Amino acid sequence: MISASTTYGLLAEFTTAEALLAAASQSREAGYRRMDSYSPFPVEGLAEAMGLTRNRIPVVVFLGALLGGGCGYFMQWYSNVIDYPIDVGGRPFHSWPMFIPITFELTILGAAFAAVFGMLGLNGLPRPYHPVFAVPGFEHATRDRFFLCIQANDPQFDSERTREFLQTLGPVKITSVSL
Amino acid sequence: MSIGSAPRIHTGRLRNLAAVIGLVSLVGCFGLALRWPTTFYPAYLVAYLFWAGIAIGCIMLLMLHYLVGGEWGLVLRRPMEAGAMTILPMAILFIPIGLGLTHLYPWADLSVVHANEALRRKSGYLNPTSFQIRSAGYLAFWIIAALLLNRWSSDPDRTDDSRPTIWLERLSGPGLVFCFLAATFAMIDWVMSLEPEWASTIYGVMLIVGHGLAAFAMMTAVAAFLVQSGPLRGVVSRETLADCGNLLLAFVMLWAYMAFAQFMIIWSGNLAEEIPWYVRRSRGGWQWIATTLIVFHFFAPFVILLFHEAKRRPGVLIAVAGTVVALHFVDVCWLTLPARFEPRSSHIPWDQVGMALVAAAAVGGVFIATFADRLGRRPLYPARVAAINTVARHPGTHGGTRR
Amino acid sequence: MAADANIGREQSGPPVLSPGHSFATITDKISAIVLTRPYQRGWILGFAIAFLLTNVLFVSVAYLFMRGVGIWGVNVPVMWGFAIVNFVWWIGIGHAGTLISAILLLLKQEWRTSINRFAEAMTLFAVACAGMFPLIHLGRWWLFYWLFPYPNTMDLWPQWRSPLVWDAFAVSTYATVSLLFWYMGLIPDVATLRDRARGRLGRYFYGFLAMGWRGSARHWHRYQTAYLLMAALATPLVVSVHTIVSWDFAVAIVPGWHSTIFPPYFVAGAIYSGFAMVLTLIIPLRYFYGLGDFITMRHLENMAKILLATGLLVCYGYLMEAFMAWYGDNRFDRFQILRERPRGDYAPLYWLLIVSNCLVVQALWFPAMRRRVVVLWLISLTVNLGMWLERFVIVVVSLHKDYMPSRWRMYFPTAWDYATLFGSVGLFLALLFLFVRFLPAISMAEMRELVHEAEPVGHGGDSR
Amino acid sequence: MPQIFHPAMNTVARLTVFGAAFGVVGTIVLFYEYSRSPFQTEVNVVREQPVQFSHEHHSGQLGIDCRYCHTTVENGPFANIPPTHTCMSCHSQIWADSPMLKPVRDSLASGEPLRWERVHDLPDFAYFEHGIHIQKGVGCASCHGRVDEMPLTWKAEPLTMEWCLDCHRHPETHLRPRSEIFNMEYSLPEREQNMVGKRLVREYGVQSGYYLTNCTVCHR
Repeated sequence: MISASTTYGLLAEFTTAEALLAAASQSREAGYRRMDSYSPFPVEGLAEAMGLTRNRIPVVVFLGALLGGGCGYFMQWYSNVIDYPIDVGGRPFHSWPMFIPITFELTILGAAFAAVFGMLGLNGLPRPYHPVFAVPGFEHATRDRFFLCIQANDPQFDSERTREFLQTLGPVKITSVSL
Repeated sequence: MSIGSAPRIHTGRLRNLAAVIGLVSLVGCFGLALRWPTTFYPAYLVAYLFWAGIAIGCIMLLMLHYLVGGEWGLVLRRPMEAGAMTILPMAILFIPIGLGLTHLYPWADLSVVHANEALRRKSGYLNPTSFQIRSAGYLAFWIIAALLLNRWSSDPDRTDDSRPTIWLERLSGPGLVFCFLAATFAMIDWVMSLEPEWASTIYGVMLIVGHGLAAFAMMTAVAAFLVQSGPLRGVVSRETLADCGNLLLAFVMLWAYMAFAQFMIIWSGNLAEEIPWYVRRSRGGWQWIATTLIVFHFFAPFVILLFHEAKRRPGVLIAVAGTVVALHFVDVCWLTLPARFEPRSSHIPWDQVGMALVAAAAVGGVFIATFADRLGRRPLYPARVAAINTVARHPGTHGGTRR
Repeated sequence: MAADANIGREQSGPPVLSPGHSFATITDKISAIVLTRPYQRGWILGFAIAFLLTNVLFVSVAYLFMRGVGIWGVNVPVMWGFAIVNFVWWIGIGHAGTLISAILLLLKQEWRTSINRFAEAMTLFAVACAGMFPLIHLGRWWLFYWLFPYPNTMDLWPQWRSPLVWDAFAVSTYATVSLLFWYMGLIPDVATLRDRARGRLGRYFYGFLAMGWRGSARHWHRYQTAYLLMAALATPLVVSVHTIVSWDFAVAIVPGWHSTIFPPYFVAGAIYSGFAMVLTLIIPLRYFYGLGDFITMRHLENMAKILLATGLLVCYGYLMEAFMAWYGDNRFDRFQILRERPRGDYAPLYWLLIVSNCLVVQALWFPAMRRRVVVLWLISLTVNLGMWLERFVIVVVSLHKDYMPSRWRMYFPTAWDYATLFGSVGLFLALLFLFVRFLPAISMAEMRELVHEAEPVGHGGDSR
Repeated sequence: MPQIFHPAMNTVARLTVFGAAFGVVGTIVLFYEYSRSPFQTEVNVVREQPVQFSHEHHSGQLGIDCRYCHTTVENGPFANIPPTHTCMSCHSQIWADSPMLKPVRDSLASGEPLRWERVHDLPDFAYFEHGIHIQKGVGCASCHGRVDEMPLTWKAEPLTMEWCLDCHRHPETHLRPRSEIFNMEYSLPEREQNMVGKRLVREYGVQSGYYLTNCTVCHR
């Protein structure tokens, strides 16, 4: 009845975080890889249950901090020592103690930009349109319901068998998401 | 887990060894004091400040723990209590400083005071009698605090009476306020007045944070060692260790913050009555000590403790915390010894540093003997079942959670 | 909370969230403030008053731009009048939000959850008010961008050795990072509002803000790490900002300013005034919107304790300043701190400051006082006043008697000074009213997490 | 729940993000370019003058020395604009009836000076002494360009502070012997210029770049 080419996936709805957690880990054990879960708050261990262990955010933030701080110090050193040394109050041109505050601020700024925009970028946001939004009742994903979606592009996906499998996890209901 | 299962350790050998080393070094100190008093007394002051600072730091950290809570306090409580108790022998070891005032402080020399108008003005505050009365007061206050902290804390292990814990919390608020004030003025009297013409408003806080950092680092190292070597393995979770690591990081940053705040303001002001303090400490070899402090007292621990895994490994924690403690000794040397340093003489008084190490062995022997004795007397953590559950309960995944 | 025997006590104390709430009730109750009962009479009245005051600000700033800073009471030598007093006051208030959000998050203090959003918004608006003052205080305000490095035809760079330039960087970084942190926290919540809004306009508005957030586990995974890291970054940042503000004073060698305790003591003062402002605002908010379930006595009591702790630190700063003024060898410092402040031209203000910052707050030692909401509110107002006076004393009293008696001069604020100050309060309140109206004042996602953590059995009979 | 946004909004959103990033960079670049463009600096822009005077004709073709009209260039702080009398010393004889020169004759008759539009106008907060520059070996053409090739006068250089500093930092790259000051065609290959320049710096007692870039050199 539904073909894989017009289907995004199958969406199972649960009422508790524990049920979703169990469903996610069982799906992974059953061999499904391309899936996602949706919850109104971060459920502890859910990402791990889905097989997500890598998180590049810390590296991105570290690089952002390095870039911000490095540029900050270089900017002050270059402009005060190389480009236009001006004697102010007899202080050395390379007044390193006085370069620290701005270096520090720019380190934080660089890291914060990296954290927020890195998070958005890696998450593929902004993405105002997404197939799952069309599912009736999905608005509860930001209120009190928990969803597991097995995507149609999973090699193991088969609309009938996957539906049966999801049925065994005890969802409230299962909806097919069309592209 | 029951009350009886909280592990104990046998510290008798360590206690005896430390006591022997301490006593032998004390005899050596006695000889040095007779032979080279002017060189020796500042060196003894360094050693005394280092160890007494850790004792005072333990008292204040304990009170802080009763005020804000946190799992770190459960793990560190027994070591901190043992550390606090060392203030008793420290009070006795203060006697040499009281005897050697004239070798230490310019204001203790009447002829100097008469010649100096500024010193005459403050002679009501800076004179041997009031110095000794004040010092006795600080020490008495800390001793009472240490005794109460130990006494009330030991009870919950034996009884279900929760009143001592409430007393501890009631004590800690005002206790911390007065302890902070006492420590501030102790640092002003004992260290800042080595250069009596110089004053800095942040000085007390800066030194207290330094001592607190050293105390916290030493107790963290002890706890991490107990985890690594066995008694606390499996009881203290990785996350609790990481809490200690994070607090150590915070303390290191706080220390650097205080030191930099004072440096920045005095360096930029460059006033004749302020800047000599830094001039003395940045010439004739002392600048390398200062650089060492920046790199190993701040930068290296800071970077290592940023790493997620490093804070969770007892071995790394021991190394980092141990470095911090060792560098704290260097810091105390840097703060204290250049006080009479003539910038043009262009060398660090290595003989004095050597004497400081002997004195540190003497005071440290007594400190460690007391510490080991106290630590061996009681179970290694306050073994209320509910409490220990909170330490051991949290699984590793709990780490990065928003709560 | 951890001290072992405390666990028993914690249960008997007020909880961080009243019992009986589920994911749905929390979501509904909080989003209802925005979606279903937006324009209540109280809101309209409050916003109208705030808006009026905001217009006072607009008028006085417009007049300032026409006539210049001569309309204020500033003179030589008191060149930093109300503008800088207000700046430091506002930026100090702007510290509590980040402190609550970031530091308490790092310390794993659950009670922060229901107040952090509001406190962050307060931070943003306070920083906006603060940032305005140095800007309009510039004689030629239209050249403010000279503070930032850009490739100009003069080949000139900002003077990196000046704390005023550090300040420009610190305040703008702080504003940016607070905005990012606040917005990041808002994303899941505006997604909730998007899904619950009934009108088309609301859906679009919140839909744009939510950027397509759908609560995916992958997204949460990165989101949480990023949020925690933001907290870790914001904590030293918040300390650095007021430290740099303190350097604006302390790096100069003006007696009364050049004191090494300034950095930590300014930071403590900032947190002190910030928490006072949070209490001042959140007590009425809690009352009028019926948020007693989320902002419980536990929150108020904890904030009262922080108020007391930071208040004591501030007093320690005063004590050290006074002691070192006597102990140290700088006679100008001695004159300034030991004579001018307590016995000089502005002595009544100094003593009022001591009473409101040091004496009144001691009442919070007593649990009975901490639990009396009205008393707490009055104390918070007193502290707000006291911290404003503190900045006045530091700025004006230190400046008005220069080294040379020929340059001694009193400073009297004009009507325009007062208009700008009260106008900025209006702007702050107006922005807060708009925030409460259009955005969720309590983080729903985090509250759901709190409910989730309270639910499962096995937490030792935890009744939350 | 129905979709709120059209699928195309995903693309729009991404474009907006990129647009914002490029917008910020673009604004900075635009600002940079604008402040150095003739819109701002008036380089190569001819000013409307009361009389269409050609330096190309007078100086280039006829070979009149600069100092014939600008008498104070060598010693005064200000390179003067000649009074009407200077013009009339020739133009009472040649082109005496030219309609183009009517304003000059009117000026002489009424005693009201011609209101020339200054082409090189430094801001009042910049202190500039013309004579010292000539004395230390700065040629006319270095700042004013090939005036002898300008039919109508325009600015050859932007006269921005960074342009001033360029020479104040490295005077040796621009100095020439005093004998060549008024030589419009003078130029040396770079290596030779540096050699000669360094010698002249010593000979003429020119201060080092460090002192020449002190604020108070120009802003007194």
